[in-house]
Amino acid sequence: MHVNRRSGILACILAATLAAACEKASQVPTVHIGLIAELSGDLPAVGASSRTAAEMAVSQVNDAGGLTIGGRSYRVELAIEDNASKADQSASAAQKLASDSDIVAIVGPNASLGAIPAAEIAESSGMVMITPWSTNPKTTLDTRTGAPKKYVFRACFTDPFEGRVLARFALDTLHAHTAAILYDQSSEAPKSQSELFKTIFAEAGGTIVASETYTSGDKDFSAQLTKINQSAPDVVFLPAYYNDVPLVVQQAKRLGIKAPFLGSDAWSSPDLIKLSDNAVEGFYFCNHYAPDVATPEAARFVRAYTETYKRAPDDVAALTYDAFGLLFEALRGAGQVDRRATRDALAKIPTYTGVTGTMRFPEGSGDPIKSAVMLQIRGGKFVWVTNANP
Amino acid sequence: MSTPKLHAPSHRHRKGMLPALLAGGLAASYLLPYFGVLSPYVQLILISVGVNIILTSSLNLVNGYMGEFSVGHAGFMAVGAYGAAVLSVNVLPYGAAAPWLFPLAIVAGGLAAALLGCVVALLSFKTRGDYLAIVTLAFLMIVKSTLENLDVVGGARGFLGIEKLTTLPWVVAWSVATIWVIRNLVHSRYGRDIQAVRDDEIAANQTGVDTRRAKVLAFSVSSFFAGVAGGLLAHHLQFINPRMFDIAKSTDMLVMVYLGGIGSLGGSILGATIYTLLLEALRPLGAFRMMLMPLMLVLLMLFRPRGIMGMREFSWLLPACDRDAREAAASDVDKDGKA
Amino acid sequence: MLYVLQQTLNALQLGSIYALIALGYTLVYSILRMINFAHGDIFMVGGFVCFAAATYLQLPFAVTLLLAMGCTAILGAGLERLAYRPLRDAPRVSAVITALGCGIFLEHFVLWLSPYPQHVPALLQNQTWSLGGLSVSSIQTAIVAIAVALMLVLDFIVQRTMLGLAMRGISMDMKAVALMGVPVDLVISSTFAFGAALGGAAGVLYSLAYPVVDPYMGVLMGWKAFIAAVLGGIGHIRGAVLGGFLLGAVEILVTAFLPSTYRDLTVFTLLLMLLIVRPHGILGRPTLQKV
Amino acid sequence: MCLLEIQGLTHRFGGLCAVSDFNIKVTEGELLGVIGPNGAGKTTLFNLITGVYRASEGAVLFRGSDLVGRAPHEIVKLGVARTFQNIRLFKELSVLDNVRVADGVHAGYGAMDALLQLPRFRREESSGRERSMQLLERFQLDEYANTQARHLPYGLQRRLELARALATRPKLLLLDEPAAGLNVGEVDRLMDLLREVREEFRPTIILIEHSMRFVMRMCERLKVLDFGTTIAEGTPEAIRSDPKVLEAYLGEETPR
Repeated sequence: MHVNRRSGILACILAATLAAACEKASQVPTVHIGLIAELSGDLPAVGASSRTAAEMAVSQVNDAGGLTIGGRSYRVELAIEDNASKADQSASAAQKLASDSDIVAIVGPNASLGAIPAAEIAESSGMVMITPWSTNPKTTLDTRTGAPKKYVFRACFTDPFEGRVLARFALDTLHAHTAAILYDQSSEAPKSQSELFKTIFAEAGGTIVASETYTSGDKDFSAQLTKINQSAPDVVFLPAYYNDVPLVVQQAKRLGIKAPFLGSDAWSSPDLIKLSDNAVEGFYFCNHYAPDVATPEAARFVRAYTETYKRAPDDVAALTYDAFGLLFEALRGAGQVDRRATRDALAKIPTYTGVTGTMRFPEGSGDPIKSAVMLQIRGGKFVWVTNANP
Repeated sequence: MSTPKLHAPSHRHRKGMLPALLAGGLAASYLLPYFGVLSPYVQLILISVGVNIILTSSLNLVNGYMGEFSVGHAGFMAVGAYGAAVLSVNVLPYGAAAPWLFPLAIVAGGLAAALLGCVVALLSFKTRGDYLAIVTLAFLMIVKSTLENLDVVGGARGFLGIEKLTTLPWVVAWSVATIWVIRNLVHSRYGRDIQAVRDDEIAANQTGVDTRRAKVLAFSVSSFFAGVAGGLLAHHLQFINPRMFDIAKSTDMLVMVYLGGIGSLGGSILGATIYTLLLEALRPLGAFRMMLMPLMLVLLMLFRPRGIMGMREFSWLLPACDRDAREAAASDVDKDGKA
Repeated sequence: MLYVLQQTLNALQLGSIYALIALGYTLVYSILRMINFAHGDIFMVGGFVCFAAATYLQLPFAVTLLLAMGCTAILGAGLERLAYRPLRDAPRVSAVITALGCGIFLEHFVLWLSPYPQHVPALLQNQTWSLGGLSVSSIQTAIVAIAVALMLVLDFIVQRTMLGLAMRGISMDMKAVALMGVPVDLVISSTFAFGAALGGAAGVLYSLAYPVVDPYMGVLMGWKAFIAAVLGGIGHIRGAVLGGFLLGAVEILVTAFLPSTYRDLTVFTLLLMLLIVRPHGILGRPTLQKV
Repeated sequence: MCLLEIQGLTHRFGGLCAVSDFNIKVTEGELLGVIGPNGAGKTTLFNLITGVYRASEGAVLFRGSDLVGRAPHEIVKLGVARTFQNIRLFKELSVLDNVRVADGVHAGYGAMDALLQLPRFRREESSGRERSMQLLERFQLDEYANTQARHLPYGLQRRLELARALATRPKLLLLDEPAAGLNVGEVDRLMDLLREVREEFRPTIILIEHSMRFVMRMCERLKVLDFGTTIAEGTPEAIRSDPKVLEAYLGEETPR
C-alpha cells in the first residue's frame, strides 16, 4: 500500500510537470534554428565568435518579446552543433539538424571546408542554410551544373569580388606598380583571393614581384619575408587569417620591410591591433563595414556585443549576426514556420540593412549584392578609406 | 551494424556468419530506409561508422597485425578519394551509367592507394619502428602538399562536383568485404607471416617467411582499403579537400585502432563504432567533448592497455576450422592466458 | 651573399626552437623507448604560462622563463606519474596512444579556457641592428643564445652528474640499474621533468619570436620537432640538436631558394631520401640485431 | 653422401674476423657438434649458413648449390632450418600458429586463393593444420596448441622452437645451444627427443653446445672453433684429450 501511495504521488507530480510543460509550450510557440560552428578543430576562434553573436542575436529577439510570425509571437531557440572544423562532421551536423523537423533553418558552417558539404545536405533536404563567412563561390552553386542552389545563402561577399576590390585598391588608390603576395596555400579563401589579385593586378599593368606561400600552422615566415624584402615591392598583399597576420607583420618589421601590407576581410578583428603590437599601423584591408562611420545598426551591434562579451566583435560575429537578422526577417515575411516558405521569403527580401551593410539577393541567387569598404589602421583604430561597390 | 556477440547461440548458425552479415546488412540497409525506418540522419551516421570500420580494420593490418606504427593512413585515403573522384567525374561518364561504374571508380582509387602502399612497403624493408613512423608521416605530408599544388583537382580549394553515389548499402557491402578479406588474409599463411614479422622479424625470416613479401602484402592490402574508404567518403560528401586528410585524420584512426585493440578485427569494428557514435552523441557538448574523448581514451588505456579487444577475436570472425579448434580448447580447461 | 647570411640567421632562430622541443622527445625516448606525443602540447602550455605570467603578473623575462619551465616540468612529471607509469609494463604503443590522448586533452583544455589566440607582451626590448645591411635583432640573438645555453646545461647534466649517469644507465638496462639501487622511478620522473622544462623554455622563446599563442600551436611544432629528433637519431641528445638545426635550415633554405609553394614537398622528400640513406637517422647507429 | 660442404668461409665485422677460412663436409644423416669458447664464431657460422649475414669470402654448398647471397627464407625453403641460442618464438602467436608459420613454407596456395577463400586454400589450410597438430602431439605440446607462445614455460619454449624448425621439413637442422638454460632432467629428455627426431625425421644436424656432457653423448664428430678458426676436429674422445682444445678453454671456461 505504502509503495503504491508513494508511486501515486510521484505519478501525480510527473503528470503535473508534464502538463505544465505542455501548457508553457503551447502558450509560447517556439521556432528552432540550428547553428553549426567550428567550436573545436582548426578554427576555434571563428566558432567562438559565431556562437556568441548567434546567442546575442537570439536573446535580443527573445528579450524584445520574441519573433512575430503570422501574427503570433514565437520564442527563438538555438540548437548549436560543433563541426570540429571538419567536412564530414559538418555533413553529419547538417543532416542531424535537417532530420529534426523542428529546425526551420540553419546558420553556418563558417569555413567553406564545412559549408560546402553542409550546403549539399541543406539543399537536398529543402532547408534554408545561411553561411555567414564562406566566401567560396561554389558554396551556393550546384557543383555539377553550376546553377545556383535553391536553399543556400550567404551573408558575405565572395572571394572573386574581394580579390577584385583589393587589386583595384592597390592600383588606383595606393598607385602601386609592383606587389608581393604571401598567402596560406593550404587554405582555400587566401589562395583564391591571391590568384584573383594576381590576375587583375597583372592585367592592369602591375607586376607581381614575389609570390610566396606558407602552410597552415606555420609560425615562421622569415624566409618568405626575406625573399619579399629582396624584391622591394610597393605593396605586400597578405590575405591571411588574423592569427597569422600579427606574426607576419611583426617579423616583417623586424626584417625591415617598409612597404604597406594589404589584407583581406579576415583581418577584421579588433584583436589584430593588440596581437600584432601595433605593427599593422598604416596598413589597409577590405572589410564588410567600417566601425567609425558605422550605420546605426552597426554601432548598436558593436556596443551590445562589446558590453556582453567584453571584447569587440570580429567579422565572423558581425556576419553571423546578420545571417540571423536575415533569417528573422525571412521568418517574419514567411508568416509561418515552414522551411519552404522561409526560403521563398528570404529570396524575396527587398533589401536588408544589417551590421555589414545593405544587402539583397538577386533573383535566383544566394549571393547577396553588398558593397565592401576599405579600411586603414590608423592610431590603433580601423578608419574608413573608401567604398567599393559590386 | 549488428551488435557483436561473443557467444552466438548455436554452432550451425555461426557457419558463414560473415555472408549472413553481408546479406542481412544489405537487405536491412536497402529496406529500412525504403520503409522510412532509418532517418537520413541515422543513415548518415551509419555511413560514417562504416567508412571508419574500413579505415580502422585496414590500419589494424599494418599497426596491429604487423606491429608497425604507420601515421600515414590518411595519405592513402586521400589518394583513393582523389583517384576515385577524378575517375568518376572526369573520365567515366556520369548520369545513367554511373551506378554501374561506381564500384570501378572505388576499386581504381583503392588500387592507386595500394600502389603507393607498395612504395612505402619498399621503404619499410630497411626502416622500422619510429623511423618508419616518420617515413609514413613524410609520405602523408608529400601527398597532402602535392594535392594542394595540383590545380587540376582544385588544389587547396578542394575538388567539387562529385556525384552522390555512396549509399548505405554500398558502405555495408564494402565494410563487410573489407572485414572478410582482411580476416581471410590474417588467418592464412600470409597473415601468420605478417604476425610473425611483428613478433620477431629475424626469426620469421629464418623460419622461411618472406618478410619482404609480407610487408608489401600488408601495406598494399591496408592502403587499398584506405583508398576504398577515401573513395566512399568522396562520393558521400561530394567534396574533398586536402585538408581533410591531415595528421589529425590519421590520429583519429590511430585512436580507433588502439581503442578497439590491436590485432583484432572485432576490436576494430568496436573501436570504430564506439568512437564514431560517441563523437556524434557528445556533439552538443561542443569543444568540451574534445576534452572528454581523450580523457576516456586515457582511462581505457590505463585499465585495458591493449584496448577493448587486444589480440582477442570474436569467434564469429574466425574461419570455421579455427573456430572449431577454439571451442575444443575452450571446452577443456581454459589455458588461454590471453590478457 | 647578404641574402644567404640573412636566411642563415632566420634558420638559426627556427632551428633552435625545433632543437629545444626535439630534446624533450629524445630525452624521454632514450630512457623509456617511448615517444611522448604530448610533448608538443607541453610546449604549448609553456607558451600559455608565459602569456599569463607576462600579462597578468608582469614578471621580468628571467622569472617568466623559470616559471614556465617549472610549470611544464611539474606537468611533465605529473603526466608521467598519472598516465605513463602505470603503463610501463604494457605494450610500448599503449603508452604512446595514452600520450596522444593526453596531448589532445591539453589542447582542448586550453581551448576551453581561451578559444582566441592571445598576444604575449614583449618580454624583451627588441632592437634591430643593421650590420652592413644584415638585420640582426636582439630577440633573435637572445633566442639562439638561451637555447644553446640550455642545451649545454642539459649536456652537462647528462654527461657529468650522477643523475645523468643514472639516466644513461636506465637507457641501457633499466632492470640492472634498478638492482644496483638506483631509484628508477625518481630518475624517470626527473627525465620527464627535464624534457618538459625544455619544452616549456621553447614555449617562452617561441613567444619571444612569435608573440601569439593559440591552443593548437604545439601540434605542428610538435610533429616537426619529433621529425627533427628522429632525423638526428632518436635517443641521441646531440642528434636532436643537430636534427633541429638541420630541419630549420632545410625549411628556411628551401623557401629561400626554391618556390615556397613546394616547400613541404621538397622538405619531406629530402627527409625520405635521408632516411633511405641513413635508416637510423644521422647520429643513430643501427641497433645490432643479435641473432 | 655429402649434404653440406663449406669451403673457405670467412666473415669480417669491420676489422674483426669472426670466422676465418672455415671448411667442412657434412654427410647426410650425420650429427656434427661445434664447440668453442664464447665469441669463437659459432653462432656467426650459423648466421652465415642461413643467410643472416652474407659471407665476405667462401662458399656454402648445400646439395651442390651455393647458399651465399641467397635470402634467408629461400635457404629455409631449400631445406635448412635452425633454432636460436636465446629463444625467438613468435610470442603473441599461439603455439599452433608458431608451427603453422613454419609449415606455411610449403603451402601450395597463393594470396588470391586465401583472400577469396578458394577451395585450394581450404584444402591446403586444413592439411597444414593437421600436420602441425601432429607435430605438436609428437612433441607433447598439443595441449598448449591455443596458448600464446609467451605463456609457455621455458623448457617447453625450447621444445616448441625445435618443433617449429622441423615443421619447415629441413634436410639440415642447425641447433644453437638447445640445452642452454635446461636442468639436468630436461637435458636428458632433450637428448631422448633428439634421438627420436633423428630416427623419425632423419635430418642432418649441426649443433652448437656448451654442455660437454650433451655433446659427448650426442655427437659423432666435433669441430672446435676459437677466434673464428678451426683448432681441432675429430671424435669426442679425441677432442677431449686434445691439448689445443684444453688451452683454448682455459681462462674462458673448462669443458664440463
